[in-house]
Amino acid sequence: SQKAEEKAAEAPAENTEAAAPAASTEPIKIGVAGAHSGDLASYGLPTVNAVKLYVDEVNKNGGIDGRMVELYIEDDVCKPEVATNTASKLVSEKVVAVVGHICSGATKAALGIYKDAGILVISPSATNPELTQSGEYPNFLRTIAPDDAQARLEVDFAINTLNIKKFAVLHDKGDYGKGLAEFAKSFLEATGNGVEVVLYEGVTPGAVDYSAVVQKIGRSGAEAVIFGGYHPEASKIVTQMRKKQINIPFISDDGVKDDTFIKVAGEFAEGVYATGPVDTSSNPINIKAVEDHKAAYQADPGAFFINGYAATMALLNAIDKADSTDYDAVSKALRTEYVETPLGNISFDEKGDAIGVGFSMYQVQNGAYVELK
Amino acid sequence: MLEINNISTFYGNIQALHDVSLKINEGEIITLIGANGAGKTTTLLSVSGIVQPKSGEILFKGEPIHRMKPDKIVQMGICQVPEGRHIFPYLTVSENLDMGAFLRKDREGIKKDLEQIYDLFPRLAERRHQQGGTLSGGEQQMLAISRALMARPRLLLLDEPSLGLAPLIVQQIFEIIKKIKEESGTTIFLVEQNANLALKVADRGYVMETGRVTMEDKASSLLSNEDVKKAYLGI
Amino acid sequence: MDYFLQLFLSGLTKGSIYALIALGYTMVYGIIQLINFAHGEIYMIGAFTALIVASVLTILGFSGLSILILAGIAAVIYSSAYGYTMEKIAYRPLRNAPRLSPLISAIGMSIFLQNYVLLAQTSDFLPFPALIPEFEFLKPVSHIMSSAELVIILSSAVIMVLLTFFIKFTRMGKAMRATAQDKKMARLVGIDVDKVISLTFIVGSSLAALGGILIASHIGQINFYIGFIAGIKAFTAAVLGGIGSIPGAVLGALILGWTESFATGYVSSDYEDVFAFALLVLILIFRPAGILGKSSAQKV
Amino acid sequence: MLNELKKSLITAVWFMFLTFPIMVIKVNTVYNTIVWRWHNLIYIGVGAFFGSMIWRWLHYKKTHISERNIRERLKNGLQNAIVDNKKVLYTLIAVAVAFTFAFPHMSNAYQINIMTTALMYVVLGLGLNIVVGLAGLLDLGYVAFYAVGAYSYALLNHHFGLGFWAVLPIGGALAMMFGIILGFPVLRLRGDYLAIVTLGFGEIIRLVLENWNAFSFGPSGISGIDRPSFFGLTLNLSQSMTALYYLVLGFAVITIFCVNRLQNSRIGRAWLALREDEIACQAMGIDKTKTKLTAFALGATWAGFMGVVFAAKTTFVNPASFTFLESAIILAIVVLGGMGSILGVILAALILILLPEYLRAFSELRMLIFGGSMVLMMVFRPQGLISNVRRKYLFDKMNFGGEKTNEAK
Amino acid sequence: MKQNDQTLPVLEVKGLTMDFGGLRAVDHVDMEIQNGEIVALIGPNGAGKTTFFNCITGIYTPTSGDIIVHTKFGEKRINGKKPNQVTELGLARTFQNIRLFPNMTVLENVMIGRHCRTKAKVIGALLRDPGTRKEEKDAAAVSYGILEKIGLTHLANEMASNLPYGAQRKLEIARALATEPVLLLLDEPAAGMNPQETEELTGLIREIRDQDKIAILLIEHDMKLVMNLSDRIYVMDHGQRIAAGTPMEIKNNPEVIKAYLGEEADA
Ligand SMILES: Nc1ncnc2c1ncn2[C@@H]1O[C@H](COP(=O)(O)OP(=O)(O)OP(=O)(O)O)[C@@H](O)[C@H]1O
Ligand SMILES: Nc1ncnc2c1ncn2[C@@H]1O[C@H](COP(=O)(O)OP(=O)(O)OP(=O)(O)O)[C@@H](O)[C@H]1O
Ligand SMILES: [Mg+2]
Ligand SMILES: [Mg+2]
Repeated sequence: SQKAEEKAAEAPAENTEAAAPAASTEPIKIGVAGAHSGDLASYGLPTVNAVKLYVDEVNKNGGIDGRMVELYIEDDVCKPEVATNTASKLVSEKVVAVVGHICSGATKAALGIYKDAGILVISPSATNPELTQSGEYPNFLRTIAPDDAQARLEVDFAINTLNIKKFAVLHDKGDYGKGLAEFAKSFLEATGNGVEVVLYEGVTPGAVDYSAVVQKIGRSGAEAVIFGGYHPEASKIVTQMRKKQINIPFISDDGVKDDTFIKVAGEFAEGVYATGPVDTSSNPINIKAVEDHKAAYQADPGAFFINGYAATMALLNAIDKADSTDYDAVSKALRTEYVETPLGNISFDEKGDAIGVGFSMYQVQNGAYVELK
Repeated sequence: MLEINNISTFYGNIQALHDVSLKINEGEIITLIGANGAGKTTTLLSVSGIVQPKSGEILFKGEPIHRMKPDKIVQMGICQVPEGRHIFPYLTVSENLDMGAFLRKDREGIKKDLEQIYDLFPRLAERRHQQGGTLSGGEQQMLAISRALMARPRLLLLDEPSLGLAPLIVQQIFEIIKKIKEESGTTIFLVEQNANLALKVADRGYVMETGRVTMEDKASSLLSNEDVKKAYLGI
Repeated sequence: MDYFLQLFLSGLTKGSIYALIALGYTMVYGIIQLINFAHGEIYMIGAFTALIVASVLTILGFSGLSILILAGIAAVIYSSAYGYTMEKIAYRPLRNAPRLSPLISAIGMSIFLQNYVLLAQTSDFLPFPALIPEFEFLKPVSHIMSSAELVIILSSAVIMVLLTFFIKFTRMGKAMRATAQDKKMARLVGIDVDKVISLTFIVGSSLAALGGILIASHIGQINFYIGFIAGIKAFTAAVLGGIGSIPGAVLGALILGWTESFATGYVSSDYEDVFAFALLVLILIFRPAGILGKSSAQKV
Repeated sequence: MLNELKKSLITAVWFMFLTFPIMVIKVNTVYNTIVWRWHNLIYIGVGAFFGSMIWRWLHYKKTHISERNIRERLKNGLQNAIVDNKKVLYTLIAVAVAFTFAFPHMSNAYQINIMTTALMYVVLGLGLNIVVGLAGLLDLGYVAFYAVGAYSYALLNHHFGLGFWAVLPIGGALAMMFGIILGFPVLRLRGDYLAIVTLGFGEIIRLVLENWNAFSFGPSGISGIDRPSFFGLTLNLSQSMTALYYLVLGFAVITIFCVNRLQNSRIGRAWLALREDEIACQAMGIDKTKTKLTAFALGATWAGFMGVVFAAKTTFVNPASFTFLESAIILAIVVLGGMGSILGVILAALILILLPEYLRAFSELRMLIFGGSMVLMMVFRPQGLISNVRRKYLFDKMNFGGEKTNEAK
Repeated sequence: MKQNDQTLPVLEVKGLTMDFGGLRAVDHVDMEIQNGEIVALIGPNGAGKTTFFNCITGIYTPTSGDIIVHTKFGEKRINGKKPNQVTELGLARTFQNIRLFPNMTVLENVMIGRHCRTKAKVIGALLRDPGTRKEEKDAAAVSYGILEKIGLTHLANEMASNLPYGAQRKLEIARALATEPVLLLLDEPAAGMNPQETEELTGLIREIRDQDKIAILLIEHDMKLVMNLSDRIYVMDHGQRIAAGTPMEIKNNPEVIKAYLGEEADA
C-alpha cells in the first residue's frame, strides 16, 4: 500500500502540471488498443506496427513541440468485457488519446469509459455506422468508412453496372459481415424496379463445408451474390460455387479485398468483385509507410495498416496544431485541420467520419485486384 | 516359490501392512485369515503389483518382483482373483474368459480350457453371450474365478472366492481348488473369511491382525487352536 | 429430387469430415473417459505439419503425389508424437485424480496448443495446396462431387471398418476394450495399461492427422483455430452416436452432417447449428447413451 | 545424477524433434516464403532440458509429500491452522474484508475494474460450484444463463428503460426459468452426456442471440446500457465504478453466505450424496430429478444475476461475450479451486481472472502461459487449490458431547 | 399365514414377473410379509433374488404382477413407482454390492437416510429459521441414535470409504433404518463377514425387529444365519418360487437340498 500512497501523493502534482500549459517536456501518452493476441490478432497487430513506425519517426525527429510520444499498447482480444478493462487501464495511465479499438463491439464497450475520461479515440477499423451516426460518442473518430457506405457502393455497382435484379445476400453472422449484409439487403429492397433479394442467409464461420448453402444459392435463381464477411469464408464459398458450376458474380467487401483471398481461391477468385478503400498505393506516404514496414519486419503489412498509420498521423498532427493535449483543442483540430496521410488528404466531419476516405470497387483480374474506375 | 520379506505397504499415508513376511512353497495351498481390514487384500495386491510395498521385498522363484509392473508379474505366472470380482462389464462371459488368457498364445489349449470351464460351471455356459455386468453376484464370482484359471497360473491368488456364492457352489469351488492343485500342481494363496473351509483345504495358514502376521502354522493345527476358533471360526 | 440429392451428398461430405475427427475422439474417450478437448488441436497440428512439409517439398521440387504421401506421413508421425506427449504430460499424472481435473487439463492444453501454433506460425489463414488430384472419371459429375469429397467419404468409411476390426478382433483391440472397462483388472490379466493408453492416443492422433490433411486440402486453407470448431462438432457427433462406439461415431457424424445440410437447404443456414444441437438434445432424451451407445450394464 | 541428466537430455531431444516443423520452419503460402529459424531449436532444447528437470523435481516433491507429510501438513499446515484455529481464521477474514473494502481507495480505476470482474467470477464460480462441485452435474453451458441475465437487462433497458434494480430480480428469475426448462428433459443424462447437452444448449442460446436480429440486434449487440443507479445519486464514471465494485462485493459476500448455508443443509447433503451414488440416493428416498433441478436452477439464478451486473458494467452486450470458452473458464475456476470448496473457488477466480490481466506485459504470450498454467496447476494440484474443508465444520457443530451437556444444563 | 384378520400384510406380491430380453429372471412369484416378521429369500446364484428386490424397490419396473404395500405411510400398488417413492412408503433396502456415499462421513451417510422424513427447502436452508434448525438438529440426533444402536458411534466422523468392510455393511443398514422403514430389505448382509461378525449381525437384525417392530426380508447365502433368524423362508430357483415354509420345513425339503443346500448343508 506504500505504492498507493505514493501514487496518491503524485496525483495532485500531476494535475497542477497539466493545468500549467508550459509544462511541455512531459511525454505525450498515446494508447493503442485492439486485438493483439488470439484469433483476431491479425486484424489488430498491423495497427500496432503502424503506430510504432510512425511514432518512432516522430520521436526521432524531436517529437511534437519537443515532447516525446509515449505508447501504451493494450490488448482487448476484441471482447467487450476485456475492452472495458483495457480502456480503464489506459484511462488510469492517463493517455490523452487512443488509436483503436479494432472491432466495433469492443469499441462500443470501451467508448463510454473514454468519453467520461475525456479521451479521444480514433479507430482504424471499427466500421459499425452507429459509432459515428448515433451521436452518442463525440470522442470517436475513424479513418475508415462506415459499413453503409460500402454496402451502398456494392448495391449501386451491382444494379447499375452489372444490371442485376435477383440477389442472394450472404453474411458470416459476424458483427461486421452481418451489419454490411443488413444494409445491402435494405438498400436492395428499397430500390424497387424488380430488384429483389431471393436469398438472405448467414453462414457459420469456420465451418468445414459450405456446399449446402451453395446448392441453395443455385436453386434460388439468384443472379449475383453479395457477401458480407471476411476472406476465409468468402474463398470457401466462391470455390465451392465455381466447382458446382454456379458462375454468377460474387460481390463482397473490404474483408475480402485481401491478397490471401486470391491466393486461397486461386483460379476461382478470377472475376470476384470486392469493395475496398480507394486505391492510394501510389500515394508517396503510403509507399513510404509500406517500405518502412518491410524494412522493420521483413514482411508486407497486414489489414488496416494504412488506416492505423493515417489515424496516428491525423492524431499527432492535431496535437501539434493544437499545441496542447487538451481534449477540446485536439478534437477541434482534428475536425478543422487537413492532414496528408497514406489515405490522402483527410480531415474529420462533425460525426467523426473521415472526409476524403471512401471506397471503390475492385475486381480480381489475372490474379490481382484491379480498381474499377 | 513365493517369498514375502518384511514388506510394509501404504495407502497414501495410511500404513496397511507392517513388516509382513510370508512364504509359499511350490504346489502348496496356504491361506491367510484375519478380520475385516486386517490387510489380507493388501498383501495380495502387493504381490500382484497393483500396490507397491514401500519397503521389504517379494521374491518369486528367487527373483524380486516388488518393483515390477503388474503385467510383467502376470507374465511370470502369478494371477489374481481380485476382491470385488472386477468383471469387465461390457464384455460377454466368453470374452471375459478370453481376457483371462490374454497372455497365452496356444489357441488349442485355450479352447480346451474354455470347454473345461464350461463343464465346471454350466451356468456360465448357459450365459456365455450375456454381458458380464448383468450377471448375478454369484455368477460374477464364478466368472472371476474361471477367468483366472484361464491364465493357467503357476501361482493363483484368490481373494475371498466364496463371497456371495450359494452353499452348493461354495463346496464346489473348494473342491475345484483342491483339484487344480492336485492336477496341475498350481500353487494357491487363498484369502478367506470362511476360515473353516479355507483351513480345511489349505496346507498351512497365516493369521493376520491389523497389518501384521500374528500366527503361522499347519492348517490343521490352526483349526484346532482355541484363539483362532474363538476369533475367526465363530465356535 | 435433384436438390435433395445434392443436399444429401453435401451432408455426406460434411458428415464424413466430422467422422474422421470423431473417430479419434471416441477412441480416446472410450479408453480414459476423458473429453479430450485438445483432440481438435492435434488435427490442426497435423494439418499444419502437412502444410509446412508440403511447402518445403514444393520448393525442393517434388511432384504432386509424392508430396501428398510424404506430407501425409509427416503429419501422421507428428500428430502421433504430439498426442503421445500430450497424454504423458497432461493426462497421465492425473490418472487417479478427480474426474474433472483431466478435463480442465485438456482445456488448458487446447488453449496452449492453439497459441503455440499461433505464435510460432501466424494467426492468418494460410492457403493449403490441393494435394488430392482431380480424378478424370469424376469430371462429368464434378458439379456434384469433387475428388476430394470422394476421397474423404471413402477414407472415413474405410477407416471405420478397419478400426472396428482392429478393436474387435486384434489382441491390442481387446486390450483396449478391457482397459476401457476396468483398468485394475486389465493389469491383473497382464495388460500394460499405460502402453495401451499411449497407443490409443497415437492411433487417435494419427486419424486426426489424416483428417487434417484431407480436410485441409478440401477446404484449401487453415489457421490455428480450425481445430476448435471441428473438435466441438466431432465431439457432438461422437456423443450422438454413443460415445466409445466406433460405428456410432461415424453414424453420429453423418446424422450431424445431414441435419446441418438439410436444415440449411430447407430452412436456413442461420440456424444450422441450432438444429444440430437441438437434434442432439432430442436424441439423447430418447436414447440417453447415444444411438449406438450401450446403456449401463451396471447391475445393482 | 548422471541418470537424471540423461533423462533430461532425452526429453530435450524429443522436444526438439517435436517442435521442429512448427517452431523452426515458418511458411507463408500466400507469398510462398519459407523462413528457417534454427535458433528456436536451441531455445527449445535448452528450455526442455531444464524444464524437464524442474518437472521431475516438482513431481518428486508432490509424491514425496503425499506419501509422508500430508498428515502432518494437514495437522499443522496453514489450511488447517486456519480452519481449526478460530482466532487465526477470524483475523484472516478480518484482514481480507478490510482489504476488500478499502481496495477502491488504494487503487485506480483500472484496478477497481478488473477486481470487479474478478469478483463477478467469484460469484459465477460459486454459482457453478453448486451445480458441478456440490451436485456433480457437469455443466459446460453455464454461460447461457449468464447470457440470459445480460440480455434481460440489455433488452428491458433498451426497450422499456427499466433500471438495473428492477431487472436484477427479473434477470435472476428468467435465468432460473431457463435452468428449469433445460433441466427437465436432460437431467436424467449421465455425466458426459449431460456435459455435451449443456454445451449444446449454451451454443443454441448464443446462436439465437446472434441470428435473431429482430429480437437481440444480432452480432452488433446492444450498446448504451445504463449503469446502475444508487439512491438516485448522479455519479461520474469512476464513482460508479467504485459503486459497482461494492455492489459486486456485496453480491459475493451474500453468495458465499448462501452457498455455505446451502451446502450444510438438508439439500446440500442430498446434492453431495447424488454426486456420490445416484442409485443409492434414490433408495434413500431422495427425489433425483427434483434435487438435481434445484441445483441446476439455483446455479442458473446466480449466473442470471451476474449477467445483469455484466450488462450494467460493460454497458454493451453482444453474443461474442458468451462463448464456450467463457463456460470453460468458469468451470476451470470451480475445478481448480477444489470442487465444492468456497475458499478455493474464490482463490481460483482471482487467479484465473487476474492472471491474464497481470500478464498483459507478455501480451502475445499470455494466452500460452494461461493455457500452460491450467495444465500445470491441474497436474501438480489435481484435487484443486483447496480441498473441501466443509466436513470439518460439520463435526464441530455436531459435537454431541457438547450438545448433551447443553441439555443437561 | 395371516395371524390376525384385521392386520394386513406389509407387503403383498402377486405373480411378479420380470423379463430381460428373452430371459425371465423372475417368474410369477408370490409373497406376503406380515408386520414384524423376519422372512428369508434364498436360492442358487442367479435365481432372481436380487432382481426380485429390485422390482419391489422400484429399480426395475416389473413386466407383470402386483406389488402392494400397506404401511403407516400409505397403501399402494407400487409397480413402476420410483425408488424414492417406494422408500417414502416405508420400504428401505441395502445393496448386494455395497453402495455407500464414500466421500461423506458415516454420520452424514445416515443423515441422508433422514432426507425423506424431513422437509427443509432451499428457503429454509438459506434462512435457517428455528424450524429448520430444529429439524436439522433432530435429524442429526436421530442419526446418531441409530449409529449408537448399530455400534458405529466411534466412527461417526470417519469417511465412509475408510471403513472396514464389516462396518460398511452395518452402515448400510443404519442408513436404511434412518428412513424409518416398516419393511427392511437386506441383500446378503453377511457377505464378506467372518463367522464372528456374522454372529453379531444376527443379533443386530433380531434387535431391529424386536425393538422397532420392523419387518425384514433378507437374501442370504449363509445358512446358519438364515436358519437362526427367519420366521419363514422362501426359496427361488430359475426365477420361480420352489418352496416356502418354516426353516425346519425348508431344511428338509428335498428339492431345496438338491437345488441349493447340498448334502452337508447346515453348518
Ligand atoms: N484404497 C485404499 N485407500 C486407503 N486405505 C485403504 C485402501 N484400501 C484398503 N485400505 C485400508 O487398508 C487396511 C487393510 O485393508 P485390506 O483391504 O487389505 O483388508 P482385508 O484384510 O482384505 O479386509 P476385508 O476382509 O474387509 O477384505 C484397511 O484398514 C483399509 O481401510
Ligand atoms: N439387467 C439384466 N440384464 C440381463 N440379465 C440380467 C439382468 N439382471 C439380472 N439378470 C439375470 O437375471 C438372473 C437373476 O439375477 P439376480 O441378480 O436376481 O440373481 P440372484 O438370485 O440375486 O443371484 P446371486 O445370489 O448370485 O446374487 C441372473 O441369471 C442374471 O444373469
Ligand atoms: Mg479384502
Ligand atoms: Mg443377488
